[in-house]
Amino acid sequence: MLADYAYIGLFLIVALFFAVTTLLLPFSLRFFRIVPHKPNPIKSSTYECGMETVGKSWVQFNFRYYFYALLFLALDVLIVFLYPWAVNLRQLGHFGFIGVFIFIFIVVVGYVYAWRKKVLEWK
Amino acid sequence: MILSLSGKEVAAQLEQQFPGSIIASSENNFLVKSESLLDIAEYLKSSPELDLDYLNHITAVDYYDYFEVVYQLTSIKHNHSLVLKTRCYGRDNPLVPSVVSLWQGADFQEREIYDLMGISFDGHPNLKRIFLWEGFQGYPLRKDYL
Amino acid sequence: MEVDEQAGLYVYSDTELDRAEGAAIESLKAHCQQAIPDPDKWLEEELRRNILLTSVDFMLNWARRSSLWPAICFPACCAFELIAANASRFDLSRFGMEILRASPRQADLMITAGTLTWKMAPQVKRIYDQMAEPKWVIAMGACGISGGIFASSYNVVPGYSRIIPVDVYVPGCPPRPEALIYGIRMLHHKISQRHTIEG
Amino acid sequence: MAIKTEPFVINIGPVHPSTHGVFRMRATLDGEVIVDLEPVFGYLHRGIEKLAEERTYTGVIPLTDRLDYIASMSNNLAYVLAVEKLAGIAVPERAEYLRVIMAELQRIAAYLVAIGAFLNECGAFFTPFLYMFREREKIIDLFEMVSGQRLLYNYMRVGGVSQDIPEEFLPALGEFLKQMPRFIDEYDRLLKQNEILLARAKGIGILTKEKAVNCSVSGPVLRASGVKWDIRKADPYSIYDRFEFEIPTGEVGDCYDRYRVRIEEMRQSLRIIEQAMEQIPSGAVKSEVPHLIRPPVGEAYAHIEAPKGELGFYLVSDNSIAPYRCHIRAPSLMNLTALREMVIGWKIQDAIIIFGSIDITVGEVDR
Repeated sequence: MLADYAYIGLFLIVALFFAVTTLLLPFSLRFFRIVPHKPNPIKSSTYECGMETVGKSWVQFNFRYYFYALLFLALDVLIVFLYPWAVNLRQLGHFGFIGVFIFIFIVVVGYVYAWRKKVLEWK
Repeated sequence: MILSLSGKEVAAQLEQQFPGSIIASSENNFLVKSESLLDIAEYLKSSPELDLDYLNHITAVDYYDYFEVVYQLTSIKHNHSLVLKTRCYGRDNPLVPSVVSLWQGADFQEREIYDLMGISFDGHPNLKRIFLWEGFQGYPLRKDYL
Repeated sequence: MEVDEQAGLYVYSDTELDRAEGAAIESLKAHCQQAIPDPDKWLEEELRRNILLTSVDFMLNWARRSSLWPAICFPACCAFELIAANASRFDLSRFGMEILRASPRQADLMITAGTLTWKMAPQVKRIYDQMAEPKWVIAMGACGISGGIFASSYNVVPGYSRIIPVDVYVPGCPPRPEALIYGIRMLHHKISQRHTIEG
Repeated sequence: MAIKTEPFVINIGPVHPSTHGVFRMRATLDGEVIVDLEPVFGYLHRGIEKLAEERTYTGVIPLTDRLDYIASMSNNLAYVLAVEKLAGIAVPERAEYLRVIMAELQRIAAYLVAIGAFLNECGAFFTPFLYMFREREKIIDLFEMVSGQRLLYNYMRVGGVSQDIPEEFLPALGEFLKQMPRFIDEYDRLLKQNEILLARAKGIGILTKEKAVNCSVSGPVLRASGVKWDIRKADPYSIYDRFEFEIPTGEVGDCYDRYRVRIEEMRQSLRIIEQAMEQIPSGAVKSEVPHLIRPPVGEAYAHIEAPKGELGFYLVSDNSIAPYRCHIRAPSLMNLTALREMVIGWKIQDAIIIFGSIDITVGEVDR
C-alpha cells in the first residue's frame, strides 16, 4: 500500500524539479553571462505597435466578460470532480452513477439559466 | 464614354442664377470666384439634369501669384463630368470654402492640400496635417519651399 | 475627442497627442544627423584568426544562427519581396525563419523592408529597442541603405543606419528573394564568429 | 441602469501584421466594441508629387512604380496615358494590346494578394495566403520574362512599351490561361459556402450605395455596394472598348460582397486577356517620341480602373521637360474616407476584417 504513495512522491518531485529549473534557468544563464543582459527603460515599456501607450489600462469594462469567467469556472470545477469518478466507475456501482448525475444536473441548471438570460451572447 | 461637359454651356446656364460669380469658362473647365464656390457646387450637385454627385478629386496648383484649386466632378447617372476651378490669392493664409458638407470624399483631400500646399479650407470639421507631423515647418509642395 | 469629463477620466485629445509625437520626431531628427557605425569589428583579419571559439560559443552560435525569427517592420515595396521569400517558392523556413513574429519580444532579427520616413523613425527605433538581445538588423533595399530613389525627399531618412546599427545591407530595389537569402547567409557567417563569453 | 464603463484607447499602430503596411488607427474602445476610430496617415509619405516635379516626364515612371507597389503596371499605365493625353501622342496597336494584357494580369495578381490578406485576417492563418502567393508567382514569372523585374516593372513608356515581348511569352501566357480558371474555381468552391467566412464576413461593415458615392469610393468596394461603375466601361481608355466583359456588382456592400466581386473580376480579367491574345497584331511597340518630351502648356487628367479603384494622374505642363504639377488621385486614400462610419459599433476583429476587405496599399495612401 505504501508503495503507491511512492509513485505520487516521484511524480511530485519531477513536477517540482521541472518548475524550479524553468524558473532558475534565465537567472543562471545571466549569471554565467551566456545571455547578454542590457535592460533599458524603453525595452521594459509595453509594446503597442511601436507607439507609446495612451491613457491608463485599469479601466472599468463591461460586466459580461466577468460572467464568461464565472461560467467557465463553474463548469471546470464540475469536470475536475468527474475525473476521480470516471477512474473507478466499476467499484462505485449504481449508487455512484446516480450520485454523479445529480451533481451534474445541479451545475447544468445554472448553465441553462445563464443561457436563457442570454449572458454569453452580446452584439 | 464620359462626356466632359464644356465649361461654356454650364457657365451660360449658371449665369442668371449666380450673376458675376463666373470669372472665365474655357472648353473643358470653368473658373468660379471662391466666395460663391459653395452655392455653385450646391447647385451643381442638386440640379436634376446635372446631378454631379461623385467627386473624383481635388487638386491645388501653385502658380506663384495665386493658388488654383481644381475640382473634378462626375455624375454616375448621366455619365458626364465637369472640371470646376477656383483661385485664392495671398501666400500667408489662402482661404477656400470647404465642400465637405456636400461630398464627404473631400475630407482627406482637403486635409492633404492644407498639409502640403498650405491652403486652409473654412468649414472643414477636422483640418489638421494628414501626412506630416504637427511640428513641421512650411508647406512642401509650394514652389518656394526650400 | 473629449470622452467623459465629469468622471475625471483620462481625457485624451488627439491634437495634444499629435503635438507630442511631432516633438518626438523633431528631436529624433535633430539627434540623428550622423550614421551609426556598423558593428563589424568581427571583420578585421587579425582578430578573426585568434578567436578561440569555445564549444559553448560554437553551440550557442549554431543555435542562434539556425532559428532567427524576423520581426515585421514592413514599410513598403521590399515587404512584398520579403513575403515572397517567406512564401512557398523561396521558403525562408529552410533557414529556421518560417514565422514572421508580429511582436519584437519574440524576434531577434529585424529585416527593415522599405523606405523609412522621419514620421516612422521613432517607431522603428522603439521597436528595435524593445527587441531582446542578441539582435541583428538587415537593411533591405536601396531605401534602407541610403534612402534610394527617394533620398532627395524632405521626409525620407537617408538609410536605416541613421537610427539603428545595421549588420547586413542587401542592395536592390526591391532585392530579389535570392539576394535576401544571400544577405541572410552572410548574417549567419557573422553570427558564427560571435564571441559570447567575454573575459 | 446602464453599466458605467470607461473607454480605453489603443493604437492599432504602424507596425501591425494586418494593416497592410504602416497605417495606424487610433481606436477608442468600450470593452471590445469600437466607440471611435481615427486613421493616422503619413508613415510612408515620401513626397512623390514633389519628387515628380524635379524629374523629366520619362524619369517619373520609376516613381509611379512605387506608388501602389502591388500593382505597378497599372500605375505606369495611368501615368503614361495622362502624358499621352497631355502631349497628344499616338500609340501603336501592338503596344495598346500589350498594355491591356499587362494591366489585366496585374489586376489578377493584385486581387490575389487582396483576397489572400483578407482571408488571413479572417482567421485562416497563412494557408490561403500561401495558396495565393503560389499563383501570384506564376504571374510574376510572366512579368519577369517581359520586363526583367519581379515587383516594380518600369515597363511602360510614353508612346508605348519599353520593349517587345519575347517569343516564349505568348505560349507561357496561354499555359497560364489554361490552368488559372481551374485554380479560381477550386478556390471558390472551397470558400463560397464556407461557414466560417460566411459567419465572419456576411453582413459586416455594410457600405450603402449613397454613402459610397458620397465618399468618392471607387473600385471593387464601390461595385460591391451595388453601383455599376467601372471606368473600363464608363470611360473606356486605350482599347478597352474592343473587349466584351461584364462588371460584377454586389447587393448589400458587406465584406462578403467585396470578396465575391474580386473573385468574379478575376474571371472577367481572364476573359479580357484571352480576347487580347487572339487579336494582338504585330508591329512597332513604341511610337517615335523625343527622349525629352516637352508637352504644350496645359493640363490633363487621365484615370484608369486600377485594382484598388480609380487611379488618376492630373498633370500640368509649362512646356518644360519636367511636369509643373503631378497630382495622383489615390483610390486607397479615398476608400478610407468611409472607414470610420463603417467600423464604429463593431468589435475589434470585425474592424480588422472591414479594413482588410477595403484593401489599401499604404504606398498609394501616403504617396
